[in-house]
Amino acid sequence: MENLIFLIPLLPLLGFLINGIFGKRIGKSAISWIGCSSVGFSFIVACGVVLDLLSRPVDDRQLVQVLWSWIAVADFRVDFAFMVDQLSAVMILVVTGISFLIHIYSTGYMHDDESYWRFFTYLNMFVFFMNMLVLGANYVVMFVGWEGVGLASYLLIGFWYKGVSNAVAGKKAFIVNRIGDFGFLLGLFLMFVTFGSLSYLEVFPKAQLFFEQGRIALDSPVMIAICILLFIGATGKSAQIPLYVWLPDAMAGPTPVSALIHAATMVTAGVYMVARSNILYTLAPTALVVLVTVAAMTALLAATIGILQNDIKKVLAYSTVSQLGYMFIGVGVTAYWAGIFHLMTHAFFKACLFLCSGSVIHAMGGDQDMRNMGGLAKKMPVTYATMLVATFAIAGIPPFAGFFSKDEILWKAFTFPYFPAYGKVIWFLGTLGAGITAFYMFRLIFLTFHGEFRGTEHQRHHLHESPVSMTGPLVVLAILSFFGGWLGVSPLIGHELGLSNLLEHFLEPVFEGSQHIIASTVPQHHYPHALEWTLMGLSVAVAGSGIIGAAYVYIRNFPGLPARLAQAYDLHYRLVYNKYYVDEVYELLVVKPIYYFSIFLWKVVDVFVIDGIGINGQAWLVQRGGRFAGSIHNGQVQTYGAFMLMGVVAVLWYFLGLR
Amino acid sequence: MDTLILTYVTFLPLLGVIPILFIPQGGENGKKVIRWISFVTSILVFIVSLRIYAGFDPSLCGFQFVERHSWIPSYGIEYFMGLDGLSFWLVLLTTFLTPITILSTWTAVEKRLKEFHISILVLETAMIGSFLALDLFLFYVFWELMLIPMYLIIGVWGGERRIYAAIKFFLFTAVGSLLMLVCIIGLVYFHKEATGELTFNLLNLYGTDLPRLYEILFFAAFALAFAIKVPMFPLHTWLPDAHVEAPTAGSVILAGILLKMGTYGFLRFAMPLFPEGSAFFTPTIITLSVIGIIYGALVAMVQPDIKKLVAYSSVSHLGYCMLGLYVLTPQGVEGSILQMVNHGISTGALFLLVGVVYERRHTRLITEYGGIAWVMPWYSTIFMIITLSSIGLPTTNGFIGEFMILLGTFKVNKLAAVIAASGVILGAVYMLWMVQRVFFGEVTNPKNEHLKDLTAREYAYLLPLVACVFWIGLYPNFFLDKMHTSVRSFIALVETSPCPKPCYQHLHGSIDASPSLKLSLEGHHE
Amino acid sequence: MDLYFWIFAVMAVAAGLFTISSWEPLSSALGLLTVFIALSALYLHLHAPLVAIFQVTIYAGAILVLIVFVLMLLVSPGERMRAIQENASYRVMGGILGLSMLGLLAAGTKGVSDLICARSLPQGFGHPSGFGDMMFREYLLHFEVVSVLLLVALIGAIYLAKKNI
Amino acid sequence: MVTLTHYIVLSTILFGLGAIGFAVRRNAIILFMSIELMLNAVNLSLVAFSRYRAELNGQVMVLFIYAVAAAEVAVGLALLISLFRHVREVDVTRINILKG
Amino acid sequence: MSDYGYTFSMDQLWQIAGGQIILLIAGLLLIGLDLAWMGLDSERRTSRLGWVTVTALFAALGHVVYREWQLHEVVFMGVFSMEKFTAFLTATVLMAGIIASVLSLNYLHNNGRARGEYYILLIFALYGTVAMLQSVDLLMMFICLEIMSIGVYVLAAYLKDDCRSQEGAFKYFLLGSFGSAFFLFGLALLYGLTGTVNLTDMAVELSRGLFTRPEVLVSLALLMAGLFFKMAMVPFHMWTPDVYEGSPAVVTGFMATVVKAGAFGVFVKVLTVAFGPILYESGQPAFASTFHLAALAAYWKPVIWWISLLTMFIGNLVAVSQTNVKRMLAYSSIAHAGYMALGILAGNDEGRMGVLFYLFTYSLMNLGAFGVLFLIDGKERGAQTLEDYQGLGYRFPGLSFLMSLFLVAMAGLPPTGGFIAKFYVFSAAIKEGYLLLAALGILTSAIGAYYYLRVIYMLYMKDPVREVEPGPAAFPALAVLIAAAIAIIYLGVLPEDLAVLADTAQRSLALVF
Repeated sequence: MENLIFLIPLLPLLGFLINGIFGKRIGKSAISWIGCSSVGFSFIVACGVVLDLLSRPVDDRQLVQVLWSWIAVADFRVDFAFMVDQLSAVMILVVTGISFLIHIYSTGYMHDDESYWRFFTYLNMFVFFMNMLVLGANYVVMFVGWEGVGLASYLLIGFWYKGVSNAVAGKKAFIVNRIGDFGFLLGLFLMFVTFGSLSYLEVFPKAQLFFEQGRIALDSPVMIAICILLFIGATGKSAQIPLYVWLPDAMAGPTPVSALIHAATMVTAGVYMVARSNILYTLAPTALVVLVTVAAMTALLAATIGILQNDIKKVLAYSTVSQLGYMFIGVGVTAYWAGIFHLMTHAFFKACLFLCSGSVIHAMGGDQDMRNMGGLAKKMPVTYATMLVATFAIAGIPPFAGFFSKDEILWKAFTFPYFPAYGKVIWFLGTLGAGITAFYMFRLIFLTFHGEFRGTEHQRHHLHESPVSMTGPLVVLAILSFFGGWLGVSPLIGHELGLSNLLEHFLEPVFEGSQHIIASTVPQHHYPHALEWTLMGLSVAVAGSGIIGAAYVYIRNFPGLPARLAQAYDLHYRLVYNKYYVDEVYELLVVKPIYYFSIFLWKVVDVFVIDGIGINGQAWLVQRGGRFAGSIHNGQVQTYGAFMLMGVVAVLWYFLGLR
Repeated sequence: MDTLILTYVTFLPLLGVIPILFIPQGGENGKKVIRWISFVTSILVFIVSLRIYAGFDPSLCGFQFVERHSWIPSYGIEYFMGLDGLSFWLVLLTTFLTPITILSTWTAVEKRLKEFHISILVLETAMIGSFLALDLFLFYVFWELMLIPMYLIIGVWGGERRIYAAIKFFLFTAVGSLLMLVCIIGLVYFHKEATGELTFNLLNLYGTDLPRLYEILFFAAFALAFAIKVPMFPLHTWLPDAHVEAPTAGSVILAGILLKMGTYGFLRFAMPLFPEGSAFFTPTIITLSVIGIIYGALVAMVQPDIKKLVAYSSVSHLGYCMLGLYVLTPQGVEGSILQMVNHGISTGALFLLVGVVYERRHTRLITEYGGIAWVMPWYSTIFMIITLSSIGLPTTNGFIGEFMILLGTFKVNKLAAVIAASGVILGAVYMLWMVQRVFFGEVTNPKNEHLKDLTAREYAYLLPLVACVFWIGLYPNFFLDKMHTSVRSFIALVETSPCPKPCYQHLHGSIDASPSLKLSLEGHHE
Repeated sequence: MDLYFWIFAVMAVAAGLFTISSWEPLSSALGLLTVFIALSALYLHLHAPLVAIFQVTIYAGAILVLIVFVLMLLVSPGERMRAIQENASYRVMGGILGLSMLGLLAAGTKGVSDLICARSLPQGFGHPSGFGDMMFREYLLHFEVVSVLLLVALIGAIYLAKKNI
Repeated sequence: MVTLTHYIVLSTILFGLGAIGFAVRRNAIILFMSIELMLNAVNLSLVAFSRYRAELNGQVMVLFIYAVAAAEVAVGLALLISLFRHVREVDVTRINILKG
Repeated sequence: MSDYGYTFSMDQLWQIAGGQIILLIAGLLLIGLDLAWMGLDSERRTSRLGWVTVTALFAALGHVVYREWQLHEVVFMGVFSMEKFTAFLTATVLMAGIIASVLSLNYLHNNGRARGEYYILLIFALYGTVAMLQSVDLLMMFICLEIMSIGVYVLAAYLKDDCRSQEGAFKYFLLGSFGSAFFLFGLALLYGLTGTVNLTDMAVELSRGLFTRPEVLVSLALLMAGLFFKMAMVPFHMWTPDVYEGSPAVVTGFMATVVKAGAFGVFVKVLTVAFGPILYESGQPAFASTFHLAALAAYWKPVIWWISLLTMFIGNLVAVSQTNVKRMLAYSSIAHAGYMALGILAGNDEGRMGVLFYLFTYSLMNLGAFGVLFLIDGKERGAQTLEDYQGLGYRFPGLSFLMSLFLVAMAGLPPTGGFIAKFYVFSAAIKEGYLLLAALGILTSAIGAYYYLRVIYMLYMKDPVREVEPGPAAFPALAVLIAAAIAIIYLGVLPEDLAVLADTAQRSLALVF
């Protein structure tokens, strides 16, 4: 099967090209067929490849396909090559699978859009690039996908480009991502300078080797720098502090896009990248601390913002940011597989949530404000049911998928091998965040589906359940959100239930090197099972109290409680309500200064100094000099004679040695 | 034919001038004939230049297709043309872009058509000649020959402040190149003093031992000439003016090819001739390049005029090229050469695209547009692709160039690489901001409501460029393969370490010493 | 004999000064005439009788008369007094420069007598016969060419001075 | 004892006076005269050299210089007359249409 | 010491000074013909005289090129010489004369002022120039200089109805006489010091030890001052713009080329032969001591260094602020003198060769430019300002193209002879190590490029502001201009032939005795 790997990205690419070039002429059904089938087949090929992978012995699970030598200059050689190993296998299944579902969903959701063809074109393009990202056998191919998905995201956010704000949001996403990519690029350069290659199969063994040979110490500055630079890339792509600001704005795009790109797949690229580079990160504990800190802060910050958002998609967006924080906590505490696990479950439930919200918005005729909703459960039962499942999953209620993955992460944070004490802090923050998550997610459910409908009459008439093409994927995703977590049940529970941790075992070879390094550098702690059980119970309790709190506030509809709270903590309220004014601060501290500085450079440095004084000044000098020298030629014979005499005197003066 | 191929390529455009001279341009018919002659000539040149491609052997070190005849023997001046991996793509770029340019002027230039096409063709000759000349004097002649046609193109067919721009262009370049002439002569006489041989032959002049002071001075003069052309940071102000005022074709040639003369000059002349001087100025040049990258991007950001924006973006892009050259790593240098080609294609295409709307609307102010994507979808698509190539999105050509340059830079100068890499961000900022304002949003200006999308002719000249964007982006090795050997020699030549000059020495030795060896060098491409 | 030199030298210089400083062009001309005569006297002293004669006949007799003639033709006697300021600064500068040139020239040539000591004169030095001999032998070509010069001057002068051409 | 130097210095003085006159006077005809003064200075030096070198050449040269002076004066005065017809002026400071 | 006798032989005279004699005879013939054709109306008579002049000039040129170039014995009576250096310059001057005469036919016709005196004076002025170039005797040089000058004074005043023409000529005359006086005083002192006026003898005499004397330096200074005036070097150049602007356009061209070529030729000859060590190169034992004159060259070189710098600078600088094209060209010709002076400064083979080459090309392009200028004029001063030139490029493509070409050549851009000429003189200077001067000088040529190009942009890039009616251009004039244009391009592409000739020519300087 390894010869067919290239088909996984190629098929969406073909879909992209066909739709892109002929889309305008071939009609909607053809477009949908092409769009969906290309991704569907890609999924099938991916399955085939993964099956092939599984059929191989554990130590031979690396399929590499070199398409062509891409850039080869002196010692720098990069192939256009794909690699499927356990990690990318998981990713590729998630990506193509969810993409396929969302494609199908989109045929319904976007049905009435006049740029239908364009939507599928972009969507296929996204899938193409995402496949490149996860399949790349080296960092440069990964970077192709990395930037490519950014492009697709840019185009899709600005899909309805007639609204300028949409276009602006798209641009913002791209540029913020570029800032991250800047770090990523530098990370690659430093990596190349350090290891002489950018290929996974060369860099990682070398890193391990260098470490074993003592050429690279644990926590050496170079490794810290590489890791942090790469992580800067990840903060852009995966919306971490300080570059998360684009993601909420990205909700300007069509909802399937939010589901696919800004929840399930693209934004998790950073997590994938860190997991992929696990050896490097393991070698740089300081970088891990930075990473974990940022992640925890993000998780908490985004969660708090999520509490007060009224736009249904914005709530989900902040929850995505927050959940990404969890994933980074996972990979940051060296529990790489847990991060990937959460990535996967999150993909299921968050896609489901978004698609549900899409379904709601569809029904509401495009209105996204939760204050106008309420009581939709009766009108849209499927949507409600699926969304509830996904919400339980995200809230971390067993046995939904999110519980397993989040709990694994929190536990691993608690037992952070490098800095156990700091791990406890992270655990605390994470647990707190989980509670807040449960609160605001149920706030969303309650506001949307419970109570009385608060929208206009027109909307009320319009309310309906979505077509099968939309609900179908919802159901599938809801199922996945329920069962998805069972693939990675932690040994503790697994032991009780008789389930083995399939995912961890599957992924183990990828992270083996890291485990070795950790084992060889830090003493192993053994924590009692009881502690783990306690913590688990604690986090479920926190989540449960979050739900109850939400129910208390929004179902009981405690008269004016939110308003009173808001008044009591006015400052905090406004701070949170306005997302901590982060956008404004960026505008004030970064965007405006650069803008005015540029104006200064243009008007003052360029036009005035260089051109005005430097160039035109010289021209002026020549002109004036010319006019002055011309004025000496005043038409008077005596003047002319005087100058001749001057010449003679000067020459005589010189000749007679009087100089 | 092969032995004279370079002469053919260089002077074929002039052959097209002759019939044009005798065609009256009065009627519509005459205009048509002139356009066709000029177009067919340039296509022919391109086809002939493909023969160069076919015969070029990248594994050979040194120059190929060498033509060498005595020209002004009393001064040791020769008609000496040759091609190696450094100039190979630039020549092809020239022959490739010229027909495209001519095609783009089909309807844009209506008045003084004859003079226009003559100028373009003469310019082509001069440009190709500059890339091929291996005799300093010959090079200088071609180099200066570029000035007048370009001066006319800007000044006659340009915009409102065309005269200011044309004169600025002319004087800027002239001042630099005149000083260079002085130093060329100085170098030649230093060489004569050392070896007793009066020659302008570049290869013989490589490795001339100069006193350190003169090495620095001469390099400074050469660098000034080339830096103006590039243009490097404080010497760049002619460029925006020239671009804004020049007609589309002028901008395309200017950005696409003429600017490469500067970087090529560094590559072929300034650096290898004066390695020590080059080393002395390396920090300065790297600093200026980096400043140029950032500065160009920042200033581009706030331009109200699309063309000016693209012009400033050229300052930024050429900053990368210079940076790549000066870090003297194989990646940097090859990236730089590739980036020259990329810039020719991308920025050339951008100017063509701006020309397309300019022809329809006669304005280039960003504020005049908005929502164009809705009216001209295909135009917008191509514009988008070229924009992406310009900001260096992977799979497009811009990425490869920038990536290699930055990588090469990072190896030797981390700080410069870090600052230069931030240009990547700014590039996205100014291009996308412009794209957003021009293409997105509602169509606010009623004049834009009925703009026609691209015509067949416009596709005809834009699509080849788009194809090149991806070709280079996806398979750069095709282009890089031709450079490896030459770049290696170049680096060896420029590095101030006392290592022997590997290739060139061998080559010119062989040309001088044994005719048979010379034949074998020239005749490798049977 | 020194006295002879000094008398005429002083006379020449004084007359020269007068020439260039007199307000009245006509008196300038008279000053110039005085210079000519003083010089001619010096020429006699320098054993150049022929030159002395020519000096009087050609210079004083022909050239100066011509000048005076034109003077009378063009300007009514008595130069009109005008503001002296016209172009004054350059003229002052010219005067100073002329003076300094004078000084430099004198300084430069003052040693000339060390270089050339007076030789005893051959018999009949300055006699017209020797003069003519040299003129038509060594300076034959010069003589011929001078005739062309005069011809050109003649044609030119006629062309210019004739009123209705 | 009067030496050659005396004559030469006298000659330079006259030459200088001529030059000064040329530089400071405004009447065109006086400029003429100044030039004549300079030529006479040259003549004096030639004759003096001729005497002290005991060669006739100097004297012969003086004769040629007379011819040149005559030719110059003829043409010069003709020019002046021709100019005078247009400008009615012999003050050279007023003859400056051409300048700059 | 050279062994010339004072024997006069007609045969030898014809051999060595045949060109002059042809001119002289032609001049006299013209006087006769002018009288003989009294019956014809002046227009026709003058044009016939013009053709006679052209024929005579061609004859003289032919004589110089085919006979005198091959001479073995080159000195006649110690006065005239015809070594190849002189022959080259004579040919250049005659060529310029031919161009000027042919253009004059058209010029006189356009201005409606046809008089026989014009050609008579022209041919005598040429005669003076040629004779001056041939002189190896300072006195003869001076006399011929005067012939040339007087001829040109009158030619400059040729437009008798035109106040400017008169004024220019008068100024020229006054300052010219003033300058001559310096030359003459220098001559007198030199005679007194060395006892000879022959350049070769003077060199030998000077090299015996005199060359360190202040008296010699003083006389050299005066001699140089006189020649600088004719060459229009700063600060002796002040007359140039006024005279060039005032004179009839063709005469201006004539002055700017013929007179300048004559002055430069003489200057090179005097400085290198009498005040430089070139005779030493001839290898004759008699001249062995002239080797020491190199020490004298060390005196005059710095002077030329400064003067050439000033000349290049002032000429170009002031030209920038001119609005009258003719006056602008006058300033530009000053600047060109500065460039040529570089070649003299270098004082090496390349330098002298460069000067010769430069003079040749300069004659072509300058006369060409003035030719086009008067054609555009119509009647003198009809259209000379930059404003008048606006938009002419499309109304009169031929003339405009020629003008542009000549200006581009003057600006020194390849592929024209102007570039090659500049290249030669600059490379000569650089060879001698005058790098700074070369750099400064070449920067001034950038200023030069500015104002030359300004004319071109007026022609092609501006719209006309007023109707300009060029004079009728006769075929001969056009043919001459086109030939000049072709020659300039040819020299730009294949300069070697002329350069070799010029090099041969300058090598012969060592033979002047």
